[in-house]
Amino acid sequence: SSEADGEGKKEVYKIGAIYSKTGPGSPLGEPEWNATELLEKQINDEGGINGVPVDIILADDESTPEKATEEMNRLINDEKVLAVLGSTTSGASLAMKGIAMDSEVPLISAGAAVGIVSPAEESKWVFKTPHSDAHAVERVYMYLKEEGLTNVAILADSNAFGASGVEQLEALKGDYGIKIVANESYNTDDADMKTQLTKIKSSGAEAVIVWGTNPGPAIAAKNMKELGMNIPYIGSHGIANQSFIDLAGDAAEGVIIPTGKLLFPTQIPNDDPQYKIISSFYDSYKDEYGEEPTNFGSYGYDNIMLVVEALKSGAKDQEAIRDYLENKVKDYVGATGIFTFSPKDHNGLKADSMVLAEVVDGKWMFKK
Amino acid sequence: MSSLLQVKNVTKRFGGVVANRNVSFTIDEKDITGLIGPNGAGKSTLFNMVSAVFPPSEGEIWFENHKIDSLPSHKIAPMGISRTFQNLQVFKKMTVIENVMVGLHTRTTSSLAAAAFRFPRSRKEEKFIYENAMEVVNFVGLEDILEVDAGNLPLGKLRLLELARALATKPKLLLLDEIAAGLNHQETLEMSDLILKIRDQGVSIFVVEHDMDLVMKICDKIIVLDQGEKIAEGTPKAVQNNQRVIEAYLGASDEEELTV
Amino acid sequence: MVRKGVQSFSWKGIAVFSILIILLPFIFSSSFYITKATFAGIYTIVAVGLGLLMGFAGQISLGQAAFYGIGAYSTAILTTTYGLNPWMTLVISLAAPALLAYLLGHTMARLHGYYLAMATLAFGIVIHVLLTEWKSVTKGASGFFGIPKIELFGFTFRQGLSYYYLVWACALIVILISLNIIHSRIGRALRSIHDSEVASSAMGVDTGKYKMQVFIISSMFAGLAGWLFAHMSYSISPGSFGLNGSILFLTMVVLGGATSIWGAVCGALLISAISIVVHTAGSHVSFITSDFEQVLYGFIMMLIVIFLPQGLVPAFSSKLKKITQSSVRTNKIPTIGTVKGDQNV
Amino acid sequence: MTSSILEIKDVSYSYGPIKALDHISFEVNKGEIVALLGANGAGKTTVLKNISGLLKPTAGQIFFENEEITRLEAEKIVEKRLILVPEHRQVFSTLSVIDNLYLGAFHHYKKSGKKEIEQDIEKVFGLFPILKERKDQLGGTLSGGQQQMLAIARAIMSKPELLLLDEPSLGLAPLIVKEVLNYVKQLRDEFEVTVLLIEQNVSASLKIADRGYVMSHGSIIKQGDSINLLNDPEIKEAFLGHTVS
Amino acid sequence: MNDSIQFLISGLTIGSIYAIVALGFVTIYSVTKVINLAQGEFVMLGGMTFFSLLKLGIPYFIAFLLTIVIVMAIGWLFEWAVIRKAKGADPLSLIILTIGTAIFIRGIAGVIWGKNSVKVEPFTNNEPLNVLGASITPQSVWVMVFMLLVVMVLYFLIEKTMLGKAFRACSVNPAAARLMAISPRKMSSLSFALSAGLGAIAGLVIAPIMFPSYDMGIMLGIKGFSASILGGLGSAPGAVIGGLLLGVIESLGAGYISSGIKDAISFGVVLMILLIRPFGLLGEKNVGKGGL
Ligand SMILES: Nc1ncnc2c1ncn2[C@@H]1O[C@H](COP(=O)(O)OP(=O)(O)OP(=O)(O)O)[C@@H](O)[C@H]1O
Ligand SMILES: Nc1ncnc2c1ncn2[C@@H]1O[C@H](COP(=O)(O)OP(=O)(O)OP(=O)(O)O)[C@@H](O)[C@H]1O
Ligand SMILES: [Mg+2]
Ligand SMILES: [Mg+2]
Repeated sequence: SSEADGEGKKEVYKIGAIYSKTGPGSPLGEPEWNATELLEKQINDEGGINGVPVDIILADDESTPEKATEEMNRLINDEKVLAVLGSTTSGASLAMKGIAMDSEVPLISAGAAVGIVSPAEESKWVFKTPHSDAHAVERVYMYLKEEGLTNVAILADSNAFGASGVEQLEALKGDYGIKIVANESYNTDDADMKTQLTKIKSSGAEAVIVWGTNPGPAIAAKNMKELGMNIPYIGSHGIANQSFIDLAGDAAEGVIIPTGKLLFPTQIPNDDPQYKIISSFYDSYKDEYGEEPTNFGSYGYDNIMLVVEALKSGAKDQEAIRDYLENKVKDYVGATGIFTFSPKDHNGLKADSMVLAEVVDGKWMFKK
Repeated sequence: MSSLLQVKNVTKRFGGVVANRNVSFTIDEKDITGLIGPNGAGKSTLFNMVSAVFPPSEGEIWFENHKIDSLPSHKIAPMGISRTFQNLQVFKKMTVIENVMVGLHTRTTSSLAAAAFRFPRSRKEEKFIYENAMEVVNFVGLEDILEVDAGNLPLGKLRLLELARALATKPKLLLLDEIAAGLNHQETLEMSDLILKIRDQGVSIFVVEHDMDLVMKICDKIIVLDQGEKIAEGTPKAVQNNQRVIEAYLGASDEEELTV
Repeated sequence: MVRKGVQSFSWKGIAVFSILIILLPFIFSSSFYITKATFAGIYTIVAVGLGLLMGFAGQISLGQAAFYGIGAYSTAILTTTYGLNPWMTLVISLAAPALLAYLLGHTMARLHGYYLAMATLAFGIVIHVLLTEWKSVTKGASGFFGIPKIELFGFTFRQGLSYYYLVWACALIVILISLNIIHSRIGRALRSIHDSEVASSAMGVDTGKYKMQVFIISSMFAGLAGWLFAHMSYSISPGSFGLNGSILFLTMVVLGGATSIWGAVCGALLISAISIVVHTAGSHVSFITSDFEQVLYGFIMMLIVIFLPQGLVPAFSSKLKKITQSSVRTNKIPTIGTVKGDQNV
Repeated sequence: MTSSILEIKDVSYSYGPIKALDHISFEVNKGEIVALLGANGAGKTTVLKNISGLLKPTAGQIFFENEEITRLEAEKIVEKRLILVPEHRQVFSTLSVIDNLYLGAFHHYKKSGKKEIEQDIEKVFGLFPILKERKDQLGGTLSGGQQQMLAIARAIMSKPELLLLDEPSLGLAPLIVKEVLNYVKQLRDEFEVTVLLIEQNVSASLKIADRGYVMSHGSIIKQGDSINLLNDPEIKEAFLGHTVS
Repeated sequence: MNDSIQFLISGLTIGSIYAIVALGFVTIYSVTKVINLAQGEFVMLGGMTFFSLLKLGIPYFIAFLLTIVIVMAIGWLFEWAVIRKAKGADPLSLIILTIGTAIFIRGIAGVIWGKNSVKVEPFTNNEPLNVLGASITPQSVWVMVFMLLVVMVLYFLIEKTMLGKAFRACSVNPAAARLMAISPRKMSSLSFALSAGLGAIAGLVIAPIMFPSYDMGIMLGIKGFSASILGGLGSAPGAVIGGLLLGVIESLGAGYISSGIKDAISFGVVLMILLIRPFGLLGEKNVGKGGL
C-alpha cells in the first residue's frame, strides 16, 4: 500500500490504521481491516481526495497493546501520518490514546470502552465511531420495558467486549427499572455454559442478555435449548452476523439484538438517510470479500470516511483535522449511524443509530 | 579420647524393608572406622542418616553433644560432617575448582545483597574461597585440571574431586562411601595414602568399602553389618577372623576357590 | 590464568554492551525500532530474573507475567487512583511482588519440575483472573488508563529516546546485579543445586533458602519491569500479564540460554529481532500476510531450539566470551543414560 | 581351531576433540572369556560402547559372527544376542525389579513366549535370591550391589551369545564378587556364552579369563594368555601391586 | 438440588474432555519425558479435519476414522520432523519447541480454515435426556463413553503389556533401553502418533459440543496439561481423575461462587492440591535416595 513512496514528492495523504487482523480480536478486527483496504482502493480509483491520493498504512496489532504502541509510534513518527485509525480492542486503543495525546495526532478508535473518549476534555485528540455500548444497552432496555420484562440475567464474555457491555448494563438499569437477578460470565473459549445458565434459570430471570462475540453466544443459545429454557434471549451487536445463526441453528430462532443497520441493508426503509451508504458499502464489501461486513466493518468504514471528510474540507495537518472532527462533524451520515461530534462528545452517536433485529427462519429480520 | 559420633539404637524402615535394625556404635576422634557388610546390608542407609539425607525411623544420632538425627541435611556440614557419595554426585556442569569452592560455602557468610552489590567484604571472601580451594585441590592432586568441567572427568578423578570437595568444608568427621569403587589397584593405593594423610591432619574418617585390602589396611576399627544389624565390631584383625563375618561377607578367605 | 567461576568478571563485557545500547538509537533511529528496543529492555529485565530462577536455581516459572502485572498495576493504581508519586510507588512495585513471592515460595518449596511449573501456571492464571475481575480496583478487562508519566527534576520521561535510556539504565543495573550474584558464593551454590541437590545440601548449602531468595529477586525484577511498562504506557490491561506473557518470557530465556545471564538478555533481544524480521518480511513479501506472521514466528522458534538446543549464548559462548568475558559457560556433556532424578526439569 | 566370534579391526573413536580409541584391533573367539584391562580412562568402556552400537566408531570395522555390525543400531545388535552390561548399572530406576527382568527379554519376548521367560526369571532368581525377595521394589531403591546384580540378571535374560561386562564386580561384596565371576565362568562352560570382560579386579578377572588385552591411552599395549599376563612384571607393577593378595 | 446435578453433569462432560486431552500428555510423557504443549493443537486438528471431511461429503463414520488416521499421521510427522531433530535439547527447550510448533500449527490452521468457528453435527440424535431433573445431551454421554474407553485401553497398554514396559523403560533410561533392543525412536514415534490419535478423538467428540475453530487448542491444551499434572504425571488413571476433578470444580465454582472467577477457583484448588500432594493425586514420588 505504500507504492507511492518511490515517485518523488507527489502529494499523498498518509493515514495510519491499526486493527487486530490476528489474535483474539480478529473476528472484530478483520472486517475493519478489510473495509479500510476496500475504501482506500475506492477513493483512489475515484481520483483521490480533491485529486490527491490517500495512502493508508495498515498495521496489525495482533490484539495486543504492546504491538499497538509500536505501530502507533511508527505511524506517527516514522511515517508521519495525518491521523491514525483504530484499534479494534479497548486495551490497544487506550494504549494508543496515550501516544496520540502526547504527539497531538488525531486518533479515531473502533474500541468499545467508554474510557477511550471520555471524559472528552481529557481526550482532546481521540474520537471513536462504534455504537457506544450505552446505546445498545438503552435499545435493549427500552425493548424490555415495552415487553414488561423487568427481571433479567446477564451472561457476558469476560473479555473487554463483554466487560464493557456489563458496565453499561449495570449503569443504566435504574433508568429503565430493570433488575439484574443474575450476572454471570464465561471465558471466550469455554465449551459449555450450562452451569451459568442453570444458575440463571433458577434466578427467576424473565430474559437473558448475552454479551459477546462468536462462538460464545451460539453455545449459550444451544445450551439454553438443551436445558429447556425458553425465556427471551437478547444478544449484543457482537453477534450481528449470519455465522451466529449458522452456528446456533434452531436455537437462534427468536434471538433479539440491537444492531447497526448494516446487518440488513435491504430491509431498512428506503427513506432512511443511511440507506444509500449502507447498501453500497455492503454490496461492494460482499463483492470483494465474499462475506458480510458486520457492524465492525461499518466502524472501519466510518473511521476512514471521517478523516476523508476532514481532508476534503481542506484540513491539511493534524490540528486542522482534529478541529474539523470536533467542530464540523454535524449530522454526518455514516454507515454506523449519524454522527455529531462536539467538544463534549467524541463518539457522536445517538441511540437511534441502533435498531433491533430478530432471527426469523434462520435470517436476521429488521424488528424496529 | 572422646567419641565424636554416637549412633544409638538406630532403625530405618522403607515400607516393609528394614534397612537398619537397632544399630549402635561410636566413632572416636582421629580414628578411621570402617563399615562393611554384604550388599544391601544397610551401609549406605546408615551413612545417609548420619549425613542427614533422611532421618532414622527410630533411635538417635549424636555428634559432639548435639543431637543431629532430625536436622535438615544442610545444617550438618557447618557442624563438621562432610561426605562423598557412592553414586557420584559431583556438580557436572561446574569446573573442578568451582566444585571445590562450593565446599567452602559454609565457611563463608556474605549475603545475597552483599554479593549483588559487590560489597568489599564479599570480594575479600571470594579471595579466601579461591585460595582455600586451591589448597585442597593441590592436596589431593587435581591442580592440573582446575578448569575442566567435572562432567568430563574419568572416574578416578571424580572420586578425588568428591574427596576434595568434602575436605573443603573442613570437616571433623569425613564420611566416605565406597571411595575406591572402580579404582584400580594403583589408584586404590594412592587413595588409601591420601586417606591416611587426611587422618593425620586430625580428621576422623568413617568409610564404607568393599575393597578389603583397603579397609584392613587403613581402619582402626571395623563395624560389620548384615541384613541391617550389627554383627561384629573390632579391630581389622578381629573382624577378619570372626566366623559370622566370614560367613556373611568375606567368604572363605581363599583365592584358590576361584580358579577351580 | 583465567579464573573462571571466581568473582572475576571484568567490566569489559558490561562496558561494550552499554556502549552498544547508547549507540543503538543513532544507528536505528526510527521510532519503531526505539519503541521495540524499549520493550526489549523491559522484557530483558523480566527475562534476566527468570533466567536466574531457571538457569541458576533450577526452577521453572510459567507465571512470571503475574509478578510483572502486579508491579504494573501497583504503580498504576497508586499513582492514578491515589495520586502518589511514581518514585514512591516504585518501592511498592518492588515490594508487592517480593512479598507475594515470599508467601508463594514457602508453599512451593515442596514442588519440583513440571509440578512447580503447574503451580506457577496456576498462580499466573489466578492473578490474571483477579486483574480482570476485580473491576472496582483494576477497571477490568478493558484496561486501566490515565497513568501519569515519570518525572525527574522537572524532566518528563515520554515514549521515545528518553524512555529508552531510562529502561536500559534499569536493565543494565539488573544485569550487573545478576552477574555479581552468579559469580559469588551464592551463585555457585545455586548452580550446584542444579546439578545435584543432594550433594549441594551435603556441602551445607541451604537450598531452600537460596531458591527462595532468587525467587524473590526474580519477582522484584519483574515488578520493576512492570513499573517501567505502566509509566511508559498511558494504559495497561490484563491481557499483557496473562499466560502469553509468561510464555513469552520463558521463550526468551530458553532461546537465549538459561545458563547464562547474557542468554536472557540475548533472548529478549532475539524475540524482538524476530518480530522485526517477520514484520519487515511482511511488508516486502506479499504472501507473508499478517496471518502468516504467526506461522513464521513459530517456525523460527522451532528452528532455534532444533539447531541451538542449549540456547543462543551457550552455543556462541566462545565467540561471545571474547566480548563479555563473564558469560558462564555450560558444556553439556553427552552423558549416556546417567540415571537422573525423575521429573526434574 | 577356534573361530572368532568378535573381531575389531582398526577401530578409532573420538569424543569431540578427545581421542579415546586409536586404531584398536583385537578379537574374541567363540567360547572364550577375554579380559580387557587398563587404567582408568584407558578407553575400555569406549570399546564396549562401540561394539554394542551405543557409539559409532569414527574409523574401522567391527564384525560379529563374521557379519559386519559397525553401522548397525544398538537395538539391532542386541537382537543378534550381543549383550552389554553397561558401566554404572543403568537399571530402570522407576520400574520394578521384575519389570527390569522382563525388559531384558524384550527382544525375544514374542519368540520365546511368556512361559519360557518366566522360567528364565526363576533361573536368575536362583542366582540372585535377593532379587526374588525384592521383585516388586523399584530398581532405583535397591542398594548399589543389588542394582549391579539386577543389571547382570537382566543381561542374562537377554540370552546372550556374547556378553560384554563392564566392571560387573563394582560395588559388590567380596563374597558376591566371587559368585558372580564364578557364574560368568559357568555361563561359558555350560551355556557356551562368550564373554568380554572389563574388571578393575585384575587378579580375579584374569583367573577366570582365558586371555587378556591391556589398554593404555586408547591403544592395546599388551596381550596374551591370562597366566602370562598374571606373571608379567609390568602388569604386576601397574595393577596388582607387588604382592598378589 | 436439580441445579447441583446439572452443575455436576456439566462438569463431568467438560472434565471428560480435559481427561482425554490429559491422556495425550501422559502418553507422550511416559515414553519421552516430553511435555507436548502442542497437544491441544491435535484436538483442534481433530475437530477441524472432521468438519472439512464432512463438508466434502464423506460419510460420517468414515470421516470419523479418517480424521483419526490423518491426525495420527500428523503426530507421527511432528515427531519425525521436529522432536527427533532436537536431540540435545533439555526438557525445558523441548517445551519451548512444542510451544513453537503449536503456534506454527495454529497459524497454518488459521490460514487454511479461517478464523471463524464451524459447526459439526452430533454423533447421534441430540435430544437432551433427563437425568434426575437435569438435562444431559447424548453427545455428552458419548464424550464420557469415549473417555472411559480410551483410559481403559491406555491403562491396559501401559501397565499390562510389554509395550508399556518398553514405553516406561525409554522414559527412565533411553540408552539402557536400547541395550534391551528397544528403540527409543520407534517408541517416541509411536507415542506421538498415539497421543495425536487421542487428541483427534478429543477433537471429534467435542466438535459437536463446542464450535471448533483454529484457536481452540490453546485452552484445551492448558486444561489438559493441568489435569495431567493434577492427577500425577505419567499416570493414566490420574489424568482421568485430574480431568474430571478440574471440570467439576470449574462447574461447581461457577455455579456456587462466581462464574467470573471460576478459573481462579479451579486453579486455586489445583494449587492447594499440589501443596498437599506435591506429586499430584496418583503420581509417584521421586525414587527414594536408595542408591546414593
Ligand atoms: N527407598 C527405599 N525403598 C525401599 N527399600 C530401600 C530403599 N532404600 C534402600 N532400600 C533397601 O534397604 C537395604 C539397604 O540398602 P543400602 O543401600 O543401605 O545397602 P548397602 O549396605 O549400602 O549395600 P551396597 O553395598 O550394595 O551399596 C537394601 O535392601 C535396599 O534395597
Ligand atoms: N562422554 C565423554 N566425553 C568426553 N570424553 C569422554 C567421555 N567419556 C569418556 N571420555 C574420555 O575418554 C577416555 C576413555 O574413557 P573410558 O570411559 O572408555 O575409559 P575406561 O577405560 O572405561 O575408564 P574407567 O576405568 O574409568 O571406566 C577418557 O579419557 C575419558 O575422559
Ligand atoms: Mg551402598
Ligand atoms: Mg569404564
